[in-house]
Amino acid sequence: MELSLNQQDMERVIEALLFTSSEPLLITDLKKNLPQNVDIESIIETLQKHYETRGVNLKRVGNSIALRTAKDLDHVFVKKMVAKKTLSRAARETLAIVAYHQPVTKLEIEEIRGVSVGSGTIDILMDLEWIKFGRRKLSPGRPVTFQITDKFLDYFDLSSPEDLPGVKELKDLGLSVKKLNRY
Amino acid sequence: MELSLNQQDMERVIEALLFTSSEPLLITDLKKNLPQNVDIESIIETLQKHYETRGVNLKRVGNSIALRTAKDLDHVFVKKMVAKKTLSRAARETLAIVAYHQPVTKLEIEEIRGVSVGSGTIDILMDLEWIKFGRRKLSPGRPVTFQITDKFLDYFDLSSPEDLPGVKELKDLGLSVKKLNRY
Amino acid sequence: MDQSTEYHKDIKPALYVSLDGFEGPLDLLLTLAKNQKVDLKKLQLGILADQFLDYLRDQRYKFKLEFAGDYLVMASWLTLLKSQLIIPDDELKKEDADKINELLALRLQRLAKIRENAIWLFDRPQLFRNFFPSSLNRDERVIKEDFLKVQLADILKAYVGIVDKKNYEVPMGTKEEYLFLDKAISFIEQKVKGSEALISFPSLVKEIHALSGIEAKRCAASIFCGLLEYTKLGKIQMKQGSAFSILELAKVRNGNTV
Repeated sequence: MELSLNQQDMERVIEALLFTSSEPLLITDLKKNLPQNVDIESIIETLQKHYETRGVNLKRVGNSIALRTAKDLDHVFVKKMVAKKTLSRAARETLAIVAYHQPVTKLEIEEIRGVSVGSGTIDILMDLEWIKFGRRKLSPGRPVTFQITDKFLDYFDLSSPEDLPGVKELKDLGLSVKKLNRY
Repeated sequence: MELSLNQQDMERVIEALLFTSSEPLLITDLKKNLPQNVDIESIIETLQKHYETRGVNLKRVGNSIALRTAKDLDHVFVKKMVAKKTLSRAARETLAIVAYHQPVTKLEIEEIRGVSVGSGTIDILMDLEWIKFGRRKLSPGRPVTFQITDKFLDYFDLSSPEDLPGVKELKDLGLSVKKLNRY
Repeated sequence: MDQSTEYHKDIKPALYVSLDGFEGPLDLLLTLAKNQKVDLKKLQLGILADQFLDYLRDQRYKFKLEFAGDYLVMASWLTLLKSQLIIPDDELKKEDADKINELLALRLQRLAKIRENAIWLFDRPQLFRNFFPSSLNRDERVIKEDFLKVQLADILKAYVGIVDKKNYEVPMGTKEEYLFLDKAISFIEQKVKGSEALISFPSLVKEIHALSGIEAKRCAASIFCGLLEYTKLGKIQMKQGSAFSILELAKVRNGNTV
């Protein structure tokens, strides 16, 4: 990138990139469009402030940022609403478990719900790009884990998993509660 | 429309509508979203002024208006990706085999796939920098092997090749090849 | 079974029993517990157990019991639990019963909580419903380039496809992880044959590691074992100047060290 970019130019570059992307953009990717050593965080903050009162707002979603229309303007778009297929209860609950307990294994999901995860459930959530594979768990068998994505956060208007209410409460209830039949 | 909209609210409505439309919007259509007797021209003018110095500008196109990225930022979009394409089945399969069996020779890939691998397929994956040459195999002819790259891991958000789920795990998850038909 | 289960029949469908709309025994228990209208921590397990068993009895003809193992396991636990609650003659057993009671209550609380959270999540403002993304990405001045759209799932599915097609498990990790002893010995043999001078142990390890890509310490272990074998055969002799110094090997010819 040219080194001649001043603060305002850099803001404009980020702005233009955000305005022309329907998906959230990784901050690390955005940084590639700026000179090295630039404090992108301060640019994001400035832009966030600027758009706070406007018709589109700048949102943080995990490690990404995105421009989205202000929520209070949803009435303007009523006509645009597309009837979305609703997810099964199993898929909704599985999603909630991943969000609250990530990284979480399939077995853990099954333990919480008390039923096996039907085939297709994980597939659907993967296709939506709301969950992805995480690191393998350091437990016997080293099972794969699932975690939520920036896209999930974006979709549900969350800026980080910490925005979920009652995470601590749920963690206190424990994840690895032993199975009853071990007694 | 509510009559309680103040000047700023009206600007925000127009802003949000322009933001979500790829096509220029007719001023007469935009007006329908505002209270009657509102001077939409003055709102457009205010917005135009506001965006004059920003990364996107408000443009008039005949009887319509649209938001467009500022012309001087063209260079930013050099890398902008537009046309979506996907990998061929041969490339997907070859990539998967390299990921699961690395370091692996071309002959071994062909054995596993049951068909020969065109050099074009390897080239595509090499160009993407998703696979690279590995050590030569300690077998007759000392053939070259292929292995996956950090770029591959990075692209698919994996921290190590071990994070790839095993075949049994994949099947347990119901990730079925049948669904490939959709792709 | 729902359609998607049917669809994947050939891939060993996961056991999925829907009992009159209930998704598993925990789901049924939770519903029953909620009817008690008490704090889940203060569950009336006796009552709950009766309700659960009654329910199963009612449903007896509506589903095949052999498919409902989970429900039966739960039923037997509840029965045991209840019997121990009624006749707590043994202190130890009473403790067990309390523990099971507590665990069950905990699991129900957790499921209840996750359910609340799922509802909370889907009640939130949502993209494409309450707020919208940009559609401005069709600017004509944008220089167009092909954009590759591949998801990890595509790659994984491709792999499952190959394995399915071949109808056998492709052995994982064809990459050699271990240096087998026979290979180690033949490598040593080859090196000794071509060299009249002393050969150092580390150099052998280094070379085979570089050639094979097998982890260095595994190479060291195999080469060491190979050397012991080879020495036993009387083909070489091993020398070490002092403790912890470098191990060297020499060819033995006609009973004499070279």
